[in-house]
Order: sequence, then structure tokens, then C-alpha cells
Amino acid sequence: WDEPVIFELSTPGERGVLVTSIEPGVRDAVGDVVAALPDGLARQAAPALPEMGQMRVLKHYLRLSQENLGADFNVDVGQGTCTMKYAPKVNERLIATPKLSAMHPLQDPADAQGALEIIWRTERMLAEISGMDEVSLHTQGGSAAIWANIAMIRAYHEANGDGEQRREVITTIFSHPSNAAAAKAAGYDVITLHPDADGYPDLAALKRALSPRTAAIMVTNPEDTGIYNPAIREWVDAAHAVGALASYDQANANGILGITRARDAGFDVCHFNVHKTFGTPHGSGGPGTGANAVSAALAPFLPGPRVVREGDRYEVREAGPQSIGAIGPFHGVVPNIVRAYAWMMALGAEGLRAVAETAVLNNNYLMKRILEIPGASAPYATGRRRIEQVRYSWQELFEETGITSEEIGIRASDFGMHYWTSHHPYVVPQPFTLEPTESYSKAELDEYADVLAEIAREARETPEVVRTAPHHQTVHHTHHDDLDDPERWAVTWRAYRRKYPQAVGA
Amino acid sequence: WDEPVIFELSTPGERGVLVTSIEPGVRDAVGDVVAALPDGLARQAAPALPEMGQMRVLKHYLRLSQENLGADFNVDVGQGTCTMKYAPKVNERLIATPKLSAMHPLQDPADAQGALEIIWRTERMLAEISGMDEVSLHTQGGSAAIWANIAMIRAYHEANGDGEQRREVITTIFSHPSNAAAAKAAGYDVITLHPDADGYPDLAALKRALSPRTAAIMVTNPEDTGIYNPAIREWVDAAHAVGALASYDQANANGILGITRARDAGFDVCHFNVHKTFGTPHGSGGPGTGANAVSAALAPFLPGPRVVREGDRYEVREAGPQSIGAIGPFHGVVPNIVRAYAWMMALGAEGLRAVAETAVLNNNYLMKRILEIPGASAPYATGRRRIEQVRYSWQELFEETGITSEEIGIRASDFGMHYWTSHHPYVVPQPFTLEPTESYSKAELDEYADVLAEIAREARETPEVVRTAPHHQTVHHTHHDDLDDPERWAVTWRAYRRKYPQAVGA
Amino acid sequence: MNRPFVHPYIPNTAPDVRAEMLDTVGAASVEDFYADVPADLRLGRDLDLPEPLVAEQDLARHVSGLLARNVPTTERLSFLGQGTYHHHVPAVVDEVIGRSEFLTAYAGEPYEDHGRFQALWQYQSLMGELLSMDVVNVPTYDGFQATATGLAMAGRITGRRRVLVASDVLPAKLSKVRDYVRVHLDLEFVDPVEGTADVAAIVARLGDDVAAIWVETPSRTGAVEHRLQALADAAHAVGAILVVGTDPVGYGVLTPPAEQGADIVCGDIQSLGLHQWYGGAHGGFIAVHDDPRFVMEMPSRLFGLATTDVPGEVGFGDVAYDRTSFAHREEGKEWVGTAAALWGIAAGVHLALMGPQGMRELGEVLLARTAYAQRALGAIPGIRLTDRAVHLREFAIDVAGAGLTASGIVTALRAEGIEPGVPAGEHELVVCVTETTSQADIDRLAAAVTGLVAASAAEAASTLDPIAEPEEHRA
Amino acid sequence: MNRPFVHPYIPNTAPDVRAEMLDTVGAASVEDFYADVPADLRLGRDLDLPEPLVAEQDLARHVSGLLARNVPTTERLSFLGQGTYHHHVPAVVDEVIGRSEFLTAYAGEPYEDHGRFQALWQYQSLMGELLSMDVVNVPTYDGFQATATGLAMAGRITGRRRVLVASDVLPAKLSKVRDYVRVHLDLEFVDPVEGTADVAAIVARLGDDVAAIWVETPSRTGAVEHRLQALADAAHAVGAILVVGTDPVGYGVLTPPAEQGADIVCGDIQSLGLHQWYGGAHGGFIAVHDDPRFVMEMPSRLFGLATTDVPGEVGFGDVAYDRTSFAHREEGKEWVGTAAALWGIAAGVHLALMGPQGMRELGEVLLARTAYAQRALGAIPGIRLTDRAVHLREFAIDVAGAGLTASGIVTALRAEGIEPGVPAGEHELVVCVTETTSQADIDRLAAAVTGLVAASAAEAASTLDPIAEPEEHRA
Repeated sequence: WDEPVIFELSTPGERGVLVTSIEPGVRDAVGDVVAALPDGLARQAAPALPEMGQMRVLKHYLRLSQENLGADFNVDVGQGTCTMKYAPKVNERLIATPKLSAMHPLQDPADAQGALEIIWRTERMLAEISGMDEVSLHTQGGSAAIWANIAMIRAYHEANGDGEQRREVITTIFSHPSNAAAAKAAGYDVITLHPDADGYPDLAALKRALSPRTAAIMVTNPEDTGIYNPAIREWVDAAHAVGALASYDQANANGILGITRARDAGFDVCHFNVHKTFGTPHGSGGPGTGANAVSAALAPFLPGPRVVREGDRYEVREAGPQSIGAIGPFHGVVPNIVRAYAWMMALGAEGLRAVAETAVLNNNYLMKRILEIPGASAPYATGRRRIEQVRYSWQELFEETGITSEEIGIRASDFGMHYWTSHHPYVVPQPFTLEPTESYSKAELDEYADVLAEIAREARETPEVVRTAPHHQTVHHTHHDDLDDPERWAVTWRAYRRKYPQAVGA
Repeated sequence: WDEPVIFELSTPGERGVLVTSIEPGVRDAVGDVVAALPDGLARQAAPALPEMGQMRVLKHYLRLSQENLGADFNVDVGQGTCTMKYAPKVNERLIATPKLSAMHPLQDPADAQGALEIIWRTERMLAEISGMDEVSLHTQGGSAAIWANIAMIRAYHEANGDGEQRREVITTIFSHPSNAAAAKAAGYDVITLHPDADGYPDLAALKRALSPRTAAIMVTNPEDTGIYNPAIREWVDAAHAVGALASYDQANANGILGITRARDAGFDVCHFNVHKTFGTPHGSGGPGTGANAVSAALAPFLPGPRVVREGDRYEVREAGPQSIGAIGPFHGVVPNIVRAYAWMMALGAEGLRAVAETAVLNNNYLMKRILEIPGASAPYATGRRRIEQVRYSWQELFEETGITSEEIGIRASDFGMHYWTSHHPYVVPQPFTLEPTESYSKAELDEYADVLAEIAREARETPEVVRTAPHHQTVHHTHHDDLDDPERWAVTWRAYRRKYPQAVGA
Repeated sequence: MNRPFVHPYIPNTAPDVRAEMLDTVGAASVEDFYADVPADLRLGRDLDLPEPLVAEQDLARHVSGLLARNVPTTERLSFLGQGTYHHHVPAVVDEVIGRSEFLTAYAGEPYEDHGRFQALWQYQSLMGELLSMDVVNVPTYDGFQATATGLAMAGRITGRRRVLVASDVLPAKLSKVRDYVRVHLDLEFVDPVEGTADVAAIVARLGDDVAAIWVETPSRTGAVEHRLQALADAAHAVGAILVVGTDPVGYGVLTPPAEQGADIVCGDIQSLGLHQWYGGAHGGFIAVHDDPRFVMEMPSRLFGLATTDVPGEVGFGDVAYDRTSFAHREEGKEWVGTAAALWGIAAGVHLALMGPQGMRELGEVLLARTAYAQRALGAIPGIRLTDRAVHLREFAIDVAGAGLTASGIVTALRAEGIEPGVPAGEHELVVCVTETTSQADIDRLAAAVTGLVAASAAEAASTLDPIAEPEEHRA
Repeated sequence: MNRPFVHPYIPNTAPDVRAEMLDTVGAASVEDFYADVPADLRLGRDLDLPEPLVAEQDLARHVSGLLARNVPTTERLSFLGQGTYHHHVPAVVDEVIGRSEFLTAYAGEPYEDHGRFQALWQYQSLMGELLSMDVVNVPTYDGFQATATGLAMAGRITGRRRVLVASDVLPAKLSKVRDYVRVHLDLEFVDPVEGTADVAAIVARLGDDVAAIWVETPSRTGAVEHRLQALADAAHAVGAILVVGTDPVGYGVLTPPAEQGADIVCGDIQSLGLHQWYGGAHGGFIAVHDDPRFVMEMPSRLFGLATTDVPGEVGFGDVAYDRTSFAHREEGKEWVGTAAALWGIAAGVHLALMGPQGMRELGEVLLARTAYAQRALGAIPGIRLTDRAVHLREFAIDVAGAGLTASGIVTALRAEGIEPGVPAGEHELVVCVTETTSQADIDRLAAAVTGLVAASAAEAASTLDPIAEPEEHRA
């Protein structure tokens, strides 16, 4: 398709959907409500939205959808750190009922027993999976859950009179950037640790960084390299030794479900990216769902409201006095919670362990296939196994051919494959991160590895083909420099018309 | 995508969906039911279905779907006679409820009042639209409804003792082939009339063909040429004059909704293709829905069961003694009936008339655009308006360039457009039939006409481009000769493996 | 309101565009286009239809409100079958057939509709594996039509009129078949014995004027025919054809008819991935061996695989299109039209998901639950099974011995939220179980029926002579 | 059962493949891969979770069974709002966001995910038209976050700490904002008068240490702020920023804040094409003018349109990516992560369907029904409206004069299947109407409340001195 921008499809007078009429009885009673508005409150010029018949709107967006490579369509192992896995279609069917979509969050809890029970049961399952005492599904995504982690930590220290003293948060460079960013947003100074020469988190560096000023360590494990920190308990113990809390970013939990648990390593608080590990669809970038799991000591600080069980009934309890309060509206992203519940119930303990083990098997199998490609390497922890993903490097290929990882990723799209090139900061040169999860068969992993091998061959033999990619996409090489220049960027059609009058006039 | 045949994706041991287990209590009670089967009844070799994980099955079919050009994706005016129109998405949402999909047809009618009321109301609306007395929605498609028409006619004549005498059915060449075919299947001799020089149905020819042997005339109006037979009442009268019945194929009703009605012209029986005129999606070729509308005299012969209203309740009544009985199971294609009901209720009388008038406006507008293309013509009724479609001809272009209508149609697919080339019998040379319906905007009609104009230009200037099309499809020029040779055709994978062992072995 | 009628479904109701188009074609109004419609045939008034609900929200509220008056089988305990069955439909099936690309396509050509051709060809192929047959049609309407056509094909192939009906047939199906073939064929009924064919009686009536033996398995009461090979041999000995009407759901575990000599196998695919839809989701399959005598008599479309200009690539198209009425009107075989393609795609997805192991497990569950239900109900005093055949999914009980009627049971149990089955005659009730009917569900039915029987017995006792008949005499 | 665990979601549980893969990588078992996990951290037992429902049909029955215990607003008459609203969602919206291509995509690049980039850029653009602003973000989580970030931006831009809160704010939203910004900003509350801002009091407290005035319109009680321009002028005079938290649903008919001087406009998109989802479907927008000072402080992704190698073609990409935490961790602005992109696509489709006329009609219906409901309830003796502002969708009533409590009304009317609103304090009830609330619905609520008032009066009378107080005194 070569589908235009939607504003170009407008025809005056067409309608996409009609609104219900004001009843005569209402009109008689209230008169012309627009005319009666106070001065200046009635909009003068109608918003310049497009005017389109319903089918044309539909066709436009359906065509756009076909210009998008959903996870259902490709071997989506190239978005490392994102845990791209199968989001079962049965869960989409199960949530597609007015009995969920038409529920208002302030309805009588007696009318919401199903929703409340599912939230409660999901929290209890996550408590078991993490080993923690209490869980909240209130947050709207992984980073929001990270924010809740640091907000709870902040409230905890304040409650203990330590708020003024503990001004630092320690994280590692291979933990998700939001750990650093949320800590900063919460007012903390951030200390970022780099790994040792083998790529393992550096316990000595941690001990040097810890002090009575430390509020918390916030780490991922395994990190985005797929390396599991074998000294994780020592890290937690060291943090505790200076009175700091230990916060565990479990975004990468997929390879360790049922293998090892956050609380067993002594963490005080952790979070899951429910939309990743627990199989909800990623929605083109959300909505996600976060789960915050905490020890009993932190439980009073969980965000609210909470769902509680009273006998065989489920009730809503407002946030308590120590709670950090609402992070977002109501009970979080309920459709995702129900999906995650269904996903876990379809698998059970044996299934979750099979998820972890298979994700790890797939990763190590794929690593073997990738490392057979000349020019590809897996920095750090040479010769050792990885957990659920690997951050690879095309540095050798780059040195040989000048082809960058980004160019390879764009070329991969010509083969119908996703491949994510953004791995700021570029600690690993020419990085690419593959996380095959449990959802792909051996045949699909082989297919993916074959594509990368083919592109590496092209990089050597016909580098122009790679350099000028994409060749088989609806859109061609795009001038992204425009987007960093305030004079040239165009975030909306309004701005585009203003900045590029000649283009729009055409 | 270059998606393989599904059997090539099988991996032993993978599962797509699991079946519920036999409860221990059941197993204990009944033992090994397979072992207990009588000799020969237990299947020895498992069927060679593919073994695939769920996501791979999904991905396969989603990719296939993207290799298909649904009506939602293109300006689907090229399937003349098919009334490709917008099937509103709200109707898909409305039927997607267990309150319809999980209804069993033999449930207590008290539990099915919603379904029964919708069937009843839809029948009554169609009675008003056709002017007939009674309507049945029992049949599963347009041709099935044609079968019901002729079966009722046969039963009617038999009931009157005329069954032996009336052995002929008269139709016209531009009526749908199923009229001829169904009459033949019902045991009748078929007489097919050709139009006069102007393309109008030939009343004189009809009168010559009619006789006491005539059971019925079965005609479409407007015919597939878009020409309305102005003498239609004379046709009906002439049939009645010899004691024959008049059966009206209203497949082409879209342009005359609210304008003129079957019963007003004297017809005894008619049918609608509900899936065409009344906006249900075409389902890649079904399920459809037929509506049979009849005068009071024919009502006792309608197929059954029937839905009847008793006070404010709706009941199911089994077919009566004169009924032709069941044509298919139960009440017909219920999801389509609900869709059609919703479609009619969204439009009402004013809307149905707007449908007809706009379809006709669109058709005459498109005709003007098409006839501006050198090499295209609209045989018959020169200079006159058409109703809802036109059968055009590329004969001039063919004579000039040697490019056939079929080749143009295939080339059109490269522009993302449907175009149907099957208009047997080829009374009109190099035919193509365009039916724009009411669903397309002027801009879309212009887009379609522009594509045909461009291809006509190609046919003159770069005919090889047209002749070797398609160029932008997932599949290339296919050797359809294979398909008429019993030694080479392959209707299943089994047959393919047997006939082409070397291809499969690869 | 005086403002122009603009509707979201009809873009060119926008007044400016409409005027522009009329102007372009040189028409004063749309009336010009209807010049050929005589004035006396013009309706001349608005249709008398209910007030429209042009706002989507109003339409949705109205239709959903009507549908809310339905109480589906998810809220009733249903033992209803007799042509429409409650099987689990995997979500992926609904996802695929809900795709706009498949849902809204129609009759596109093999190039732009490659996906549809491949999906339907795969359906044919998957059914072929399940049935062990090489040729399967693009679905016709339903099993009724498939069987009617199967018999009509047998008549055309043999040039004979007699058909021996060996099984109990669903009454509605028989109604359809009879009216459909009666010009061409004569049906003769040979009563089954203990639920299945009376082979000896059939053999006795065979002759070289017999076009076909028609077997239904499972039969109207769910009985599985176990002597197909004998029937096939006998039919073939006189040049007749064995037509088997069946439900494909059991062939993960049961021997397919083709492996026991069947020539034409036909039936309904509703059990393979389609919801009940109030009886509105059926599709008919007709399967034959790869023999042109049979293939050329099939009226439906058949998709075939073919090579293309690109080596190794496969394309699709119509096999022997000249058979069809599309090509040759009344000279084609019966007719072909819009039938049930989408349901065929659904059935294909279903079979791909189930795989050999899934179909085997499903067959086993059905056999086991059926047998369990037979035992549970047959054990109730006064109730007996009507035959001793192997049953798949359905079976009949005779309730006369309990002093009950079939319709009486239905009425009584509906009040408890149970649809216990379908009455067939005064005392026969046909009960259906599927994989969605759990042991607990069956036990609940048995308990409810037991309760009715006990109540009936008590009532009978109270109206009888004070000295009640001994229990033994009434069993 | 001893057979291997094979699961449809995990293809490589198939035993043969699994063994082959282990063999390829030279591992004896999957245990090898966990060599870095210390033994004392290994769980060493199965997780204690409920028995799984591996058969899809069993899972579906279980989950649907739980959800069946919900009684949705389609079966109750709901006047609930306070953050989540019951608007009609056009079917096309659900169709588009249900497409696997959008639903299951994530963070693809502009080439293979061109459709997602365009759909979200169009969302930004459509919102831009509605709000009359040039820059709109890819949605953040919800209106709470959007407003918290909008205020934080104002703090960073001005380098000041004081924020004057001019409106009634939803308590949960205030909770979020307060905890989010408290390290950086101090909130000061200036009580509204008659539902809207006390402009004089705000002006009096303004100074060059004020970062922002924060207005919510509609406010917690649905009051529409009508003096935005005055507030903007006052803020700008001291170098402060006007941050407006709002719901975009009314701007087909109401003047958008940007046209009255607002600098940052933020809020929630749930009203634009999202179902209620038990409060689980929110998305936050932040809109600013095309001023780099503001744009560079936005933490969310911003998609932009750009030229490509093909003349006339447009592509998409990230605008000023270096702002984000993806690029620079703690040096980025706040953070960015998975938020609410799909809901943004939905809102875009919704606005495209509605068009200018639809948004205008919707705004009118909302104003009219709100006014009607205010009159209907305000006319009941003893019940009064809490203010005289213009209200959109929500308004508050004080029921003290009727001798009732807000929670008492809720409890009483729930028994009649009505959710009459949300209590706010002992006597205040916040009532919400939308285009899905018909006149008849409002009349039903008014009648029910009238009934309660009458019963309360009767009860009061019966417990009072026989000589009742004159009615006038109690109004």
C-alpha cells in the first residue's frame, strides 16, 4: 500500500459515525446549550479533523495495519529485552466480553466479584513466583512499576527518618534505563556501575559505592546481557549492611520462572513486566502492566487501592496511611491482568518452568547458531551459558565491512524480521540483542539465524544492498536528521502544514 | 510472504491445542473405549495432519490472510453481479456474543426470543421491501434460494395436478446461471432467451417460448447488464396467461430498493441474496443467506421450519403439509440474518432508498469515467442510463492490442484492485462487469477508473507488462492448464504427493 | 429535520459531492437513472419500515437488547444435538476467520486472493487426510446438501434410480434429500437392526438397478456403523456406489469410511471449529477418490495446486471449472453459488490446530463420555438404551418404562436449567454429549432424570391400588 | 501422567526436538544453562500454584465462569464517572486495535513498523487539531501521569517550585501528582468559587517564584473553567506557565485551552474510543506549542514525519530522541517505557470517525444531557446543585437538605439496579451522564431519588413532633 496521511483523504460532508440525537424533551428543557455558553467558551472554528465515510476510515487503518509487522507475523526474537512471546488468542477472546469491558471501577464490589477475584488470584500467584509477601498490580507498565519501587523506597526511608540522609541510588549499566531515570525523577542521585572484565556485575565496585547515603540498589538480574549475577545474594546483603534496600527489576524473569525467586535472594521489593513475562500482547508499545512485589516490611507502602479477600468475598480497600497512594487510576490495566491470569492458569507450575527452561534452551541454541556467523560475537562471559538473551556485537563485521548493526537491522526487515538496534548506551559496540523466548520452534530460530547469516554474507559481498536497505518496505530510506531539528521536525499535521507549505499544497 | 503449504511446517510432537482429559471417574467406568471398538472400527494409521505449535498455525494463517485482498482493503467494484458493499463492523461486534453463537437451535423457544424476534422482524421487513406476503430466511445462499423457488413452483404445480404437464422453465441469458441450473436439477427442461438488439429482454421471444408446458419464468431484473426490463409486468402477465408462475431473481436489487417491488410487477415468488444487498460480509465465498418471498398463494409451500409470532411471543412452527420441507438445517444462516437486520435498522426506509439511489448514481458516474477510456465500451442500450452495474467490453482494445479482459484483470491486481473476469457465457466479448454499489466515494471511483485507464494505456504502449502480469503478487503466473487434466490436477496434499513425488521430496 | 440525509455507510450522500457527480453525468436528479422503470411500477412512497437507528450507539443498544433475551447454552446445561453440536472452538479459529481479509473477500482471482485459495486448498487437503480421500470440495451449504448431491452423483454415475437407505436418518435431512433427488432417484428404506445396517436385508434387495447404498454413520441416534466393508463389497458387486453420510469429528480414532470401501463420503463440518450459531453455521463436504468419473460429477468448486513461472513456487486455481454451472449454466452439474467457504477455512484451521494427536484424543473423549452417559442413564430404573451399537456423541433412551414421556422430561428439566435432549417420538429421547460435557454435567443430568423417575413412580404408586406392584415388574 | 509435558504455547517442548537442540549445544540438560545460579538460590521445588488448565476449553470455562460473576454497566444503570467514563466506542475502533498487526507489535523500527508510526503520528496530529496545538506526545500511561509530568515540565522550564492549584482535582489524581512532584514542586491550593477558579485570589498569590498555575477543566465535579485567558495572562505576566489538565471529549464544541493561552495541556484519552475496562484503559496526552523549550522537556516519545529517498514519500521516526531515558538514562527527561500506544491508535481512529461534525454533536449532547440531569435532580426538594458553573458530563449534588447521605442514596439505589453516582463526602454525590445516558435513564434516576427523598421526608415526619415543620423551612 501507499496509503496517504489521513488528512488527505477528507471529503467535506462525509461522516464516519453518527452521534445519538438530543431528545426533544431534553432540548425543550435546556434550550441551545452552546449558545448559552459563557463568552469565549464556544469554539469558533471547528477542529480540522478529516471528514470520511466509515469504510474509508476502516480501509485506511487496515492498510496501515498491514504495513506493520506484528509479533504474530514474524520470528520476533530481535527485540531483545522485550520478551516477545506468544500472546494466546484465547485470552483475547476471554476478555472480549462486556462483563469486563463495560465494568466501571466504582461499581458495587458485589457486582465486580469476578474482576476482583482475578486480580487477587493473580497477585497471589505472583507472590508465590517472586517469593514475596504482597503484590500490587496497580501500575501501568514496567517503568511505572520501577517508579513505584523507588517511590516505596523513598517513603520507607522517610517513615524511618532516613529520608534526608539517603540520597543515592545505585544501579548497573546493563539494568533497564528506567531504574536510573525513575530514581532521578524521585530526586535521587544515581550511581551507575559497570561490569567487570567478564561482564559480570562487579561486587567490589558495589561495595565501594555503598554508603549510609545509599537509599537502594536497583538492579536487573539476569542483566540485558543474559548474564546472571552469581553473587546476587552478596549484593543484596551488602546493600542491607548499609541500611539500603534492594530493588529487583525482574524484566528479565522469563528464564528463571520457577528456578529462583527474588525474595530467596533477599530482595525487599521487585517488579515484573507482566506484559512481557506473562504473555500479554505488547499493543504497539502499551498498555503494559507492572506488578510490584514486596516483603512484609514494605507492604504498607504499596500503591493503592488494593483488592482484599474477606471470607469468600473480594473487596476494595483504599490505600492506607503509609501507602504511596495512587500511581494511576483504580486497579491498573485490568484487561492485561485478566490475560496474564489466563496465561498463568494455562501453564501452571510445570508450565512456567517449561517456559523458563525452553526460553533458556532456545537462547543457548540460537547463540550457537549466531556465533557460527563470521563477524558476530557475544562479548563477555566467553564460553559460558547465558540465561534468556544475549547481547551480541557485529564489531568484527563492522571493522571488516563498515556495515553497522543498524544497517543490518534495517536490511533484516526486508526478510520480514524485526531487529531492534537501540541499545543505548553503546557499551557493547555494534550491538544487537536477541531474546528468543519459549515461543519459537527450532525451525523458526534456524530461519532467523539463516537470515542474519545471509545479511552478513551480503555485507561482505554486496555491501551496497545492505547499505541502501530497506528494499521491500512500503517506505524507503528516511531522512531522520530532520527529526532532531526544531525548524524541521513535524510532530503533527498542523506543524507539517506550517513548516512545509509547499509539500502539503501539492 | 512466501508461506509454504501447511504440511511442510509440521514438526513431530508439537501441539496446537490440547483436548480436555477424560476424567478418572469416566475412565474407570467405561475402560478403554478404543480397544473395545468392534473389529476394523479403530483407525490404524493416524491421519497425517500437521503437528504444529499454536503460534505457528496462527502465523501461517495470518500471513495467508495478508495474501488475500478482502473487500475492506480495496475499491471492490470489479466483482460485478456480486454487490460488494461495506459490511459494517458494528454488526460483527453485535453478533460476537455467546447469546447468539452459543445458542442451540432446539433450545426452548422461551430461551431464544431474541433470535426468533430478529428472524421474524427481518422477514417482515423483507416482505415490505418486496411487497410479498410471506418471507422465509431458511436458505443458505442465493442459489439455494433459487432452488427453493423452483422447488416451491414444482410443488405448487403438483398440488394443482399440473406437475406432469409443466416441464419447462424459461430464463434469460443475463439472469444468474443458477436459475437455469437449479431448474435443471429440479427436473425441468430449460429454455434460455437472448436479448433484443438493444440488450433489452425480448418480450416477443418470451411469448413464443411460453406454452402450457411452461412451469415458470425465472428472470433477473435488472439483468447483469444493469438494464432494467421496462416490460417486466408484461412478462409476468404473459407467463400468468399460460398458467405459469413468475419467479424473480432479485440478486440485483441493490439499485431498486424502495423504488419498485417484485410483487408490484406481479411476481409470485422472488428471492434476495441477503448477503449481497443487505450488507453481510461475503466470507471468501459464503456463508450467504437467501430470502424467499412469496405471494399468499405460494406461502404454504415455503420451506420450513418457520418462525411465527403469537401475541408477543415468538415460536417455531414445523413445516406444514404442503411445504417443500427443509432445504438445510433449522433457521438458515442466523449470524447473517442478525447482520442483515442490523444493517436494515441502521438505514431505515430513507436509508435504503439512499442506498439504491447512490448505487445508481455511482454506477452512472463510473460508466461515464469508463467510457472515456479508449478501447472500453458498454454494449447495448447505447446512450441510456443503467441501474446498478454495467457489463462493459474491452473488445475494441483487444482488437487493437491483443490484450484480453482476463489479462487486464490480472494486471489490475498489481494496483491492489479486484477485477473479476468470469462472465460465462461470453455473450459480451472481452467482458468486464463493474458494480460500484453505494459504498464507494467519488474519490475511490475515480481511483478505480484511473487504474483501468492506466492499464489500457499500458496495453497499447507496453503490452508485455500487461501480458506477463502479475508482477506484485506473492504468486506468479500460474499454469492453470494443469487443473483440467485428471493426471495432473491435485485437489489435496495427498494427491499432490502421489502425483508429484519429486516436488514433495525436495 | 430538514438537513440532508448523510449516512456513514454511504459516502456519496455528502451533498456537495452528490451534486458534483450528478453534474458530471449530466443528470438533473437520480430520477433520470430510473427512466426504464415504468411509472406504474414505482412505489411512490417510503417503505413502511421501523424508524432507523442511524447512530451506531442506538443501533448497538437495540440489537444487543434483543439478543440479551436469548439464554445460551453457556447458561443452560445442554444435551442437544441432532445436527448442531456444541464443540469447543479454539480461539485461533475465530481469530483467523474474523480477519477482514478473509471475512470480506468474495470471488477474487488466484493472484490477489492467493491466501484464500491456499487456505481452502489446505482445508480440502486436511479433510483429505482425515477422511483418507484424495478429492474434497470447497464446502457446499451443509451436510444435507452434501448428501443430497452425493446421492445425485451416484445416480448420474450409474444411470440408475434405486437407493437403499441403510440407516436412521435425521428427519430434516431426509426431507431435504428426498425433495432434492426425487425426480432422479427412488429411496427405499431398509430398517436398521440394533442401530446399524441390516446387512443381510440390504444384500437381499441389491440388484443391478441400484445406484447406491446410503449409510449414515453416526446415525440419527449416534450409532456408528461397523459393517461398512460388507456393505461396500455388496454394493460394488452389483456396480452400485456406497455413499456414506457422516460427521468427521470421530476420525481421529475411528476408521474412515474410505478405508472400508466407501466411494462417496459426505457430511457436515460444523463439528470442526464452528460454534452452534443457533443452527446457522454449517458446511457440507463431499469427498471422493481421485477418479474422473466421480470428480467430474461434483458440482462444487475444487481448488487445485499448480506450478507457476517461478520454479518451485506453487499457485492455485479451479480444477475442471467446466463442470460447474458458472461455466455452463444448466449444462453444469447441479449448481454452484455462494456457500460456506469461510466455514471451510475455519475447519482447516481447526484441523491444523488439533493435529493427529488432538483428533485422536477428541475421538476418545467423545466415545468415553458417550459410553459413560449411556451407562449413567441406562442404569436408571425404567429407562433403557434403544440399541447396543457403539455410539459417538449421541444415543437414544426409551423412557416408557419409567412412566414418562420424552417431552415430559424435557419440560420438567428445562425448569431446572437443563436441556436433556431432543424428543423423537413419544418415549424416545436423543441425548448428546461432547467434550464440553463433563462427567459432572452427565451426573447432574442422571440425577435429575432419576428424580423425575422417582417422582413418577411415587405418583404412580399413589394412584395405584394401595398394594403397589413389585418394582421388578416395572423395570 | 508420565508422558512428557508438551504445551501448545511452547513448541520446543516436543521431546524429539528438545533432545536434538540440547545435543546441538552440547548440554546434558537444561540444568547446564543455570550454572551461574547458586544452588542455595534455587527453588528446588515446584511453585505452589493452582492446577493448570492446559486444555483451552477448560481454561475458557474457568475464566469465563469467573467473569460471569461480574455485572457490567450494560446491565446496570450507571451514573459513574470520576475518571472513567462510559462513552460509545465505535466498532471500527475495536476492529483496528484488535488487528494482530497492531495488537502484538512492540518496538519495531520505522521501516517494518511503518503502519504503527503513521497511526501514532496521526493520533498526535488528530489530537493536535482537537486541541489546537502543534506538539502531542505518544501517549503516556494516563491523565494522572500526563498532568504530573506537565507540572514537572513547568518546574524544569521555569526553575521554580511553586504551583498554584486553581481547581478541584480528583483525589486519586492529586495523590499521584503530589507524590510524583513533591521533591521538585510545592503545590498550593486556591479554593475555587462556584466550581471554577478564583481568579482574583490566584492573581494575588502569583509571583516570580511561581512555576505554574494548574487548572483542571472539567474539574472533579465536571465544572468547565471559563476564565482560562485571564489565568493565562496573569501567569504569563510573571513568567509562569499555565498547565491545563482536561478531558478532550468536549472540544468539538468548547474552545480548546490553547486558544485561551494555555501552555501545556494534558489529560486522559479514555473518553476517546476506549471502553471502561474496570478502569483499566487510560492513556495520557501532553500537548504543547512547537517551542523547543517545551518540547525538549517532554519525556515521552514523539513521532515525526520526514522525507525519504523517494521524492514525495513521507516516512516517520523519533523526534529528538536524545531527550529520552532510552537514550540517556538518568540524564533523560523523567523516563519512558511501555505506556499506552494502542490506546493512542484507538483514539486516533475514534477522532477520524467522528470528524468535526461528530465531535461537535457529541459535545452538544453531553452539555445538553448534563444540563438536563442537573435540572432534573436539582428540582427535587431538598437537593441542590453545588455550584452554578457550566458542567460537562459530571456535576455534584448536595443531598443534606433531603435528610439523606450520599452513601445512603448509593446503597438504596443499587438495590434497584442503579449506580447513582460517586459519593464525595457525606452529602455530596457526583453524578455523571454521557451520550449513552438517555433522557429516559435520567428520568429514571430522578424518579428513584425523588422516591428516596419522599420516603426520607415521610420517615422524618413520622419521628417528628406531630405538628410538622413547614416545608419551606427545610428546603
